[in-house]
Amino acid sequence: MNASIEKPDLMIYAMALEIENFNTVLHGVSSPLPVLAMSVARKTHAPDMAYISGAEGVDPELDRIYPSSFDARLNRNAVAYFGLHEAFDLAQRGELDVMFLGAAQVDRNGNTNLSLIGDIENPKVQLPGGAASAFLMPITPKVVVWVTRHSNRVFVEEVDFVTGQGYNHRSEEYKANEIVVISNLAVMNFKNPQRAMQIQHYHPGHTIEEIKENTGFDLQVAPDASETPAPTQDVLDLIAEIDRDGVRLSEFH
Amino acid sequence: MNASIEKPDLMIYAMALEIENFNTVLHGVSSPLPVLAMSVARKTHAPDMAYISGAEGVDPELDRIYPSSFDARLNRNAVAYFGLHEAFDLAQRGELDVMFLGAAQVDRNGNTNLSLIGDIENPKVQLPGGAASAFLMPITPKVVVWVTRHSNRVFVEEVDFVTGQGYNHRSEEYKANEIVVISNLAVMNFKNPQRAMQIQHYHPGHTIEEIKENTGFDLQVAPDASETPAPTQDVLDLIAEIDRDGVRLSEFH
Amino acid sequence: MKKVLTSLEEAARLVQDGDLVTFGGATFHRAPMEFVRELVRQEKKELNLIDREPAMDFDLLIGAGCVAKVRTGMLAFEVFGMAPNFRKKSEKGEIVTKEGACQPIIAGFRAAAMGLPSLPVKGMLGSDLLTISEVVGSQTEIKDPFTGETMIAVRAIEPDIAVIHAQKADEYGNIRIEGPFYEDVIKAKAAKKVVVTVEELISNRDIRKMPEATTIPHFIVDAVVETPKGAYPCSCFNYYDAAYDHIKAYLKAAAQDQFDQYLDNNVYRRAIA
Amino acid sequence: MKKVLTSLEEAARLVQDGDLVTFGGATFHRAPMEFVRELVRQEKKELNLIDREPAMDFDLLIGAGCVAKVRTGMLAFEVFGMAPNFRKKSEKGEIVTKEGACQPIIAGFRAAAMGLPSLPVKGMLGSDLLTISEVVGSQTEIKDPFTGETMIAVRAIEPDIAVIHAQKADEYGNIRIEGPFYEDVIKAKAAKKVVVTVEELISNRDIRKMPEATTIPHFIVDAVVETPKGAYPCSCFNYYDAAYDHIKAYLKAAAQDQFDQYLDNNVYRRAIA
Repeated sequence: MNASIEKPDLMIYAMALEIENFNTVLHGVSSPLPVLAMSVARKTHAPDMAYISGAEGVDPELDRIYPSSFDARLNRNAVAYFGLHEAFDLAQRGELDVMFLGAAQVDRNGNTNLSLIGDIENPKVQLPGGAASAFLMPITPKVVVWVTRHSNRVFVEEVDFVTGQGYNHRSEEYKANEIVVISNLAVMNFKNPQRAMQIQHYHPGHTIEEIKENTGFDLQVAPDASETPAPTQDVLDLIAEIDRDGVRLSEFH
Repeated sequence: MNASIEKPDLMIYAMALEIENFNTVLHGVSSPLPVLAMSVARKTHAPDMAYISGAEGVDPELDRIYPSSFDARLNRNAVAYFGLHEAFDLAQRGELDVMFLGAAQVDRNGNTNLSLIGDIENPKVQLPGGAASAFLMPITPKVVVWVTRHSNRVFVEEVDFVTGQGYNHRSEEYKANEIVVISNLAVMNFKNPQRAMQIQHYHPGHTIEEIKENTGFDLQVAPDASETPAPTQDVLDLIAEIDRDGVRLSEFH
Repeated sequence: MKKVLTSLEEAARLVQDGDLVTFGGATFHRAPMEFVRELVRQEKKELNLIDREPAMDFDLLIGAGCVAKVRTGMLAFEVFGMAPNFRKKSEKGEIVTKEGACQPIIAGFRAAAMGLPSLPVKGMLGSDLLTISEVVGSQTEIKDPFTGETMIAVRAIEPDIAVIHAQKADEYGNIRIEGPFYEDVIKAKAAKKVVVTVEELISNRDIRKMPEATTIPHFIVDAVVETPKGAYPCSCFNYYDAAYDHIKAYLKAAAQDQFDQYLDNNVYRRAIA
Repeated sequence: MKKVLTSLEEAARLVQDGDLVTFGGATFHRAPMEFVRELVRQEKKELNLIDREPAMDFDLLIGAGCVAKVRTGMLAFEVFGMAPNFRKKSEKGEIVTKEGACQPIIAGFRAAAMGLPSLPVKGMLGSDLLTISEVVGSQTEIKDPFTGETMIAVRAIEPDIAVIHAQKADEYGNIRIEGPFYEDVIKAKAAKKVVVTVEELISNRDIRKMPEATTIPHFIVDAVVETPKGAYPCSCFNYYDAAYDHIKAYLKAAAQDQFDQYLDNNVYRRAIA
């Protein structure tokens, strides 16, 4: 195990591994980690993936990232432009394979909250809004939720507000779609009969006990749970090169 | 009166006069007369109209016409492209002011038939199809129907098949929309309480009697019926220049 | 990106007998005529053709006996008149053709492109065409859930295959259409399979120099075939105009019962004994 | 074609207090910031703002007290964090904000652009956001008339005015957007009035040399204003990048209760005593 690897890079690599070759993948706003994960996947195991940028470029020759995930420079040498409404049409056709979504809260059933903390009528905290979550969570074959601060304030028994639909808030037809949650401590999925969140991989330097302690509900553990695969030096170099300004660290402050 | 004017040119000028300045106007397929009418209107009384070509060009600098009304050369020096689906959206928004439509049969209530002659199950004559008629007839503020062979086989008591909706086949809301029928003999509208077709203008060289004789129903006559305004020599020259090949005559053979 | 370059023969094999098929272009412009001729050579049967305003592409397949059903907004030869094989066979009842309105076809393609089972449209009410479509099951009256307004729901049209002739593409299937698009982009998004024949192949490098010129991105394209003059005798903007004389000769042949001869000379390219 | 060239001041007068307003662009890119600053200078009140993913444009108007209601898919400052004025005033209950999903906003704009009272979408079911929208009356469950599938009907969103910053236009209102379009073309078609501020005016002759580059045709544009740097501190593709330092300074000012000073220096451009 390699504890010296920066958490962001470990997360980015784990997110990249969720993309299969020939997948069509979209990232949204405020998404340095997804942008880097998609870039790593293309340069490693998924050379034939279709990369749709939130900045609307298709398969750009991305050379660096910026504070905005919609920065038009992210479209460098793209092969085409593809608008978000077109990507959403693709999703309604079931042809958007993977989407990356953020969350302020996630619960045991995979529900996410990006709307508000506290009460709807007068929220304690007004969150920025659900963006694509309520639309894409149920209908997308694979949604990867990333969380940079794994704590029991984020991983809660039940979210204050269901923005993105977990397994207990979606129709049978959509229960087949996959949710993967990747945090700064672990890679989690719902591959068990109860569709309850379980640890699939624990990051190097972290124990299952530590992860469970920092989770606000009884987090399950997959029978075949194992350590999160560490990125190779080439991958680390690629990430460092594309994110020379350390934008990816902003979510960890 | 000037009997020497070719019927097509008289019809084209009458069709042009149905366009007001600042109107947004569309023509469809197989439409040499509408193309010429729109071109005349722009060069005379409607310089600010929006000209949407069936070939998808907006406000082209049209220099000549061709056997196809979708010929891309009709888009010469256009300011933009605007697809038919976009023009149809405009129509649904009520922002397409004038449309020109053809017809194989027209009846006293303004219904048109472009579908079939005889019985639906085994038609005597299979017509080419209704194109935009069933969609645009009711919802467009002004539809101009042109007929190049005024006879009682075309102007019938009741059409064999209602392709385009006359006043007796449309909702109250759409009864406000105007139908104008322009033939090689007369300009007709429905500006009377019964919404029955009436002669508004008779072409030079033709009498009301002659027109009524060639109509398969009791054609009304507007109280203020008058002779169809004749185009100036400039207009005739413009038409002759744009249609140097005489494409406009094809419908008259 | 995956390479999708193939041969005309291979691409045409993607069309199965009985498929619901649509073509790019409109009337005499950018119809994939060489692909259509290959379909005739491969003796496809029982095709179900759908398009807004086709012309010779549909009539040729009908005349060659490849077609069971046709749905169009209008099928004619512009100022040259009726589509001869379409008219003959539909009047003889040899092909089924009932509906005839552009907007429900465009809206049906758009619904499929958007991943929706249906899309509402205005108009149509009061036309006998709506009555037919209600029987056929392609359109039905609905009330808007907010305004109560009567609308016509148009059922999505998802062709088994859309075949488009374009000006340029790279070997990965990034497509450039120049000039009018017609419903080609919508059709590509709506169809299960998409084949694009092109006047010329360009490099991926050139595609990347002008991403705004890419009309259809690679991930919705299944096959690209380099097919110069692939629209002939229809036009291909920036490459060639419609060969109206050829189209008139086609009509003459059909009118004089020499259509088989036309097929021999122009499709099978057999020498005549 | 009618000339629509006017001044920023005149164009901003087209916005009435209480209007439903949307802006072009997304987050820090091609937002019509100079127009937004003019709205603040004209002291607009009770504006009802709607957009998919706005940022500083909305937050500035909120901070300046011009806004009564906000509907967005997400309103934040990307990796810089929360939108300070939006967060403050919404938590104090000084502005109404409830819904927060992109697709219903995009679909609402598309419905209006298509002239439809509503448009069906997938997803949404099971989210508390749908419950809120059903109460608000912007979304409702329907069954597809053909498949019986449960869909969400999204009510059309027809802004009183859409304001877009583009790269180029002619004096008649033929607009060229370069790079990503976002929902700008859809918004222009959906809105009752359309104002476009542009980096530079070009001649109608130049527009005609490249009709395929025209993104919005003149007949849906009501006013064009030549506004160089009109998106600053947001980016304008091919002209300038986002001024991230300015945006950070904005956040600092808001965090340190110096927002009025920010307005003085950057919007009113008053000398401070």
